[in-house]
Amino acid sequence: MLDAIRAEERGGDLSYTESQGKILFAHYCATCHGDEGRGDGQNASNLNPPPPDMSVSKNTRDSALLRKVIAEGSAAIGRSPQSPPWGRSLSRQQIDYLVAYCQSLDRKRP
Amino acid sequence: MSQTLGQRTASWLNAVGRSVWRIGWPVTDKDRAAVMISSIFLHIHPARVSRHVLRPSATLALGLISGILFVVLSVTGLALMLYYVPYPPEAYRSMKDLQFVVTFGVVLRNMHRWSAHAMVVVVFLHMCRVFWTGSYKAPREFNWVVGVMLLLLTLALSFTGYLLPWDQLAYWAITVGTNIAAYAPLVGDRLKFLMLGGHVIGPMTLLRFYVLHCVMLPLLMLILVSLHVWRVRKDGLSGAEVHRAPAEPAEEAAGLFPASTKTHGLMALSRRPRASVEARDPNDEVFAWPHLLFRELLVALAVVVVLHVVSLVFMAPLEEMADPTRTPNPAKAPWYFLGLQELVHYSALVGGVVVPTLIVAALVSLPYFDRRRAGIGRWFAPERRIANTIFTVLVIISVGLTIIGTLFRGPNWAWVWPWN
Amino acid sequence: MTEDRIDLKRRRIFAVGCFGTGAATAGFLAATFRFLVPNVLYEPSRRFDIGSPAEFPYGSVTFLPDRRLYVFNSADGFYAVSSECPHLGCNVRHAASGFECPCHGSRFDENGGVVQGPAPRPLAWYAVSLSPRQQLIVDLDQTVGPEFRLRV
Amino acid sequence: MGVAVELKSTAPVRLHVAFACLGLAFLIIFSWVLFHEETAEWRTTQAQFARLEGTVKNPHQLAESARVGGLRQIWLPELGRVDRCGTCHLGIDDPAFATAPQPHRTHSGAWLTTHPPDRFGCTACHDGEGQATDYRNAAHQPQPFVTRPMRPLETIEANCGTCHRSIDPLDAPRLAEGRRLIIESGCFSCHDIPGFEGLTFRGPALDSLGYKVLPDWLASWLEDPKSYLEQSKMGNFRLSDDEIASLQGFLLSQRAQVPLDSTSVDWKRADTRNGRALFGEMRCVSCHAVNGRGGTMGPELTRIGDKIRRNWLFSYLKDPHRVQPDTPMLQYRLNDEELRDLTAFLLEEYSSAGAVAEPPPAAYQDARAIAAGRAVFERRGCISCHRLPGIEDSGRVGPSLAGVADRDPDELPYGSEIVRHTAENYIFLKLLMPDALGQPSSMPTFGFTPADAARMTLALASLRKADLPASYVLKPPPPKPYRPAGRFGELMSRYRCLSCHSVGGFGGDLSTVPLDRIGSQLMRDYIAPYLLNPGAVRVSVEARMPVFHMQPDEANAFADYLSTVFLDDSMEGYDASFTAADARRGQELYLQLGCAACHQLGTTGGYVGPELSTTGTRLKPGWIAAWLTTPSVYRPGTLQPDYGLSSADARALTAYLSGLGRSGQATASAGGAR
Repeated sequence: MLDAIRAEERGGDLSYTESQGKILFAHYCATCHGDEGRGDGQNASNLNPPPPDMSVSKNTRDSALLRKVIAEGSAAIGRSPQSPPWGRSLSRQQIDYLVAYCQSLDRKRP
Repeated sequence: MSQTLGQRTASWLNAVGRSVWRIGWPVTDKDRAAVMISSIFLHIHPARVSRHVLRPSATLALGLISGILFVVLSVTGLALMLYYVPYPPEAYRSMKDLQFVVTFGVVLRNMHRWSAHAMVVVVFLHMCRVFWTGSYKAPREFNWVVGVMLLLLTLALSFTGYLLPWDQLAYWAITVGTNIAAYAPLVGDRLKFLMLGGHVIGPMTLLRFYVLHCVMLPLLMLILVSLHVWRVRKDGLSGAEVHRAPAEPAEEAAGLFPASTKTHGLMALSRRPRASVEARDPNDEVFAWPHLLFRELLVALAVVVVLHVVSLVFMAPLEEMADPTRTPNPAKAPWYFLGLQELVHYSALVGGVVVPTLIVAALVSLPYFDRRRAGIGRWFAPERRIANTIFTVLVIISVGLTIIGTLFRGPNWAWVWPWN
Repeated sequence: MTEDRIDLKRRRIFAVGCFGTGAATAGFLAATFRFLVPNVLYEPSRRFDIGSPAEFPYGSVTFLPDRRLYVFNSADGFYAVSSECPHLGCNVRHAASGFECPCHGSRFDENGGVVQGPAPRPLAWYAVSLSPRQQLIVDLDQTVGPEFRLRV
Repeated sequence: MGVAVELKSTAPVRLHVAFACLGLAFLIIFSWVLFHEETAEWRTTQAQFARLEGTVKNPHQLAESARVGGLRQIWLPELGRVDRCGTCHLGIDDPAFATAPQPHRTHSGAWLTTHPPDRFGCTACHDGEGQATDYRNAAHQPQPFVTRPMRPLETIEANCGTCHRSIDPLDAPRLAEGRRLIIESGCFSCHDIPGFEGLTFRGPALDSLGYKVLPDWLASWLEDPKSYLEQSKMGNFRLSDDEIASLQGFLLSQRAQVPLDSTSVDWKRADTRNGRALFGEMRCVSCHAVNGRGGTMGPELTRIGDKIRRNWLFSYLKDPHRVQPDTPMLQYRLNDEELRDLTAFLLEEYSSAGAVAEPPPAAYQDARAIAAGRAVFERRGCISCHRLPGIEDSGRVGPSLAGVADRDPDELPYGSEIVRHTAENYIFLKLLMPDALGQPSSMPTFGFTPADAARMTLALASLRKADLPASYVLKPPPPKPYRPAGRFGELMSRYRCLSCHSVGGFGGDLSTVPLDRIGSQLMRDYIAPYLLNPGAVRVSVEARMPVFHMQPDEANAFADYLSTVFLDDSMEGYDASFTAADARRGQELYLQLGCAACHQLGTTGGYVGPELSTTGTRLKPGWIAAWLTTPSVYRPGTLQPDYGLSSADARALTAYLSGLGRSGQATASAGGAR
């Protein structure tokens, strides 16, 4: 049973925390950022500037910065206001999961 | 005036000491005798003992070891009681506490457990020794009966203690054990109901077993042990008789307490056989202090050391918490009843009723039927070849059945090889 | 001569045995004492949650029997006073003019100060604080003076 | 003489030597006992932690560490637990140890805030032997005689489920998914499952099956439902050919309800192109999937032509509620020509072999075969999911699953699988292959994927025997059924509003718009036209409101009822007299907050949220303000972010948005603002 869950959810080499983040990411973020955070969501073409490719972005390394962007929106770090603040909708726990998932994105590619 | 304060204090302390120990450290032979007689604890020994019974081969010290184990069990048991709660499921939790958080708890519990097992073995061996040396014959017939009762008590103590950890092993061993008892004709079911304090093993059973294990049975044990030892003291050790000097007149015996004086006074009223006293050979005897006591001390030390080592190396088993809905396969009684369980496997009536009844009846009545005087006090005396052979065969059968039940029986009581 | 030497040797060996046995026995007694000291306590935590401030109406005095504690919500804040009489440990009762101990007649004022009777000390006051989840927390390991108030 | 006596009275030298040896041995062994106590694993671990604390920045537990050097336990008499995990996991509550190696590391996430250890302990979630104070005995890995060793995180949500008993517990997606799958698969029809009481799972009614389906289809369906429909919810019952034949006969003899008369319909004039147009317009795919795309509320239609008789389908589309009173399908207002075209289109377009000659419904007369079929029907518990008049529901055919996770693992079968013997592995295998575990089973094979089976196992693994104190159990009360009376009730029933919308939590969840305060949300004048011709408010959403072909008086009745009953007083009282400055400020905010990233206005903007150019005619200001202030209160999990707007800002945005669509000017200015 464990193997079945691991096979599916650790297919992408994700830890438990990261896989929880992935579920949240798919719901809240993927429409713009794309399923894998590459900035290729279906709404990305409507955005200017377009969402970054998180698999190469250096910004994902800094978990405090990531947490700030997720919780307070991209405007909080002086970027465009297009990425909204989720700090009131998501619990601290959920933001932690998202941070973990975002940080796993650049690990997945060599 | 001439005494300094120090001297006066010393003499005062000496007086206090003398009020407790009437005889100091014995230096003379007279002291050595007196120290044995004047102390209630040491008085269970005679002042002088036959050299022959001091040899390890005479008794193998099995009775002594049983006694030491009983003391160890009492001490460790008392300590364990401080952390034990006789109510499920806390009973099981307190086992875990002893294992994990009580300082020395795990050692104490291991020691209690292994001593209990050892005591069953040693008491059994003690009985075998007594048989093989023909020591149950007159005048010691009744002491043999007391000994049989002590064996049964030992088993009862071990059995009641088995339930207390309240784990699967305990629960199901007691279930099987009490059900073997339920095969007793007429009273079996009532007996089981009484033992369990209900129809199934529950909190009431645990409390009953706890009280039996910690108060009633030990008390009974203490009384019977006192009786047993007292009779040994009065009847003498059979080993001494063998080496009795045959025909020397008592008057010529020299010594501190001439044998003749022993028969005077109130002792003359005693109706017991006087063989041990009348036949004493002073040249054959040594003082109990230090010869006997020192040896006893050594045996006690050795037992304690061995118990410590065993308790550090081997953990007492503790399985999952008792779960009445989950019967382990196989469910086994405590190992000393596995011979019976093996028989129950073939026939409930035979294993549960006939055999145990016969064994106890035979053991109790043995000294009253086997009244020949030959071969007392000697190992495997040729005069007793038939008796010894029968007994040995029975011992081998019972040990064999127990080993089979313990090691060779797997799930569904099917035969398994222990190394598989 | 030889027998004397043997005797001396014997005494020495005996002394070694006595030392071993004695030391181990002494250790055993010490271990017994250590065994008696419990390492874990089956007691309620000394710092505990008594509920949200809303559960204590304004101006009320609430007795928590299982905690042996009077919780006050007064004009200037919350405070908690022990109900354990400092004399011999009976539970004091809250009366009109303060506290009364039913056992030996000690009387205390509203702040727990001794007015009468054998009590050697005032009633203990414990620190009350507010947890991140807005629950009142009492810490029995932290005593405070009668000026203590927690404002919520 | 004296010396001689002395010697004679002294024990021999060898005994003294033995005494010395034993005395020393006692001393040594006793020292060993002491050593054994002093070198307990947890002491070493605590010493490591003390060293580590010196290297960690800002260790909050400095004061605490002074007290390190003892066992720590959490005693939870209510739960019957004693957890000593904190003895080694000393940094568990201190963020400073977030990157420290185990066992010193901080607990991840905010779990200790939401589940304070002094109330929940550790083993309530993690399992394992809480009383133990060393790694092995604490059962971090499975150990002999430990019934519940520590769970790996992958399956830990099973323990969430013991307390969190709602269907969709927060932050436990696997558990929620597992429970959803159990509901979807209707497991509780055959098994008593605690937590799923009161739910019903209904397969299609079979009382007129003789008129409904084609005999060949029925036989192949009974043999293996997956051969017709991969996603079939019905499992494979592994029936023998005889059973299939008799069951087929029995089922086809069920002809309780004669279909509506369609003899007057001229099938030759059927216009399938019109049928296709209707199919698209009515948004059938919101509920019915075709070729793998579409909703799951209704049956999949991809090969419906192979299955259904024409007369029946015509009759069903005309009045579904007559045929199946509890169907979620609404009753469209279509005339006979439209129905004919739609029926013809469905049967022609969605069949594998084109138009098949439809055999006339045969009259099954073989009483013995029918009786045998009936026996099979009863024996296999078909009645649990399919009602059939004349056959009594004789209770659940499967065993109760209460406490299934606490069953004795050694008593359970595992077939030829080499797995660790645990109740969970058994459940998993049973779900995957009920017939291959080495004991006869009448449970059908549902063909779950391993991942789905694993999630359902998680959900079932939370069914424990243990009685939790009520204060630990979180179970929301089931929603109160909402069944309005009168004309509105009739309309609601006809159009099956509650198949997709909910009132007070009762109803479907296909729609994201609950009806509870719809009257305060939507303008009265918007509702009626919308019902007559529902457009798409959100471009990106696939499931949309169907086109009912509703009559205008029906739409008006809806609008009147909705806007007088489903009101939220706090929104109704909103002061909607905005100033121009408000609206201007709102427009600034609209740009400043980046609303356009998701909302389309005119021709620009994203299409995640609804298009906004007609907001003023659609939404009431009170709702807009309330929604903008706390969106997740009104729709948990919504993608509308909570900006934490001040009431002034919310008012400004409301002023701006309420102006949109009121006049052409507002739309134009907003469009030009980009």
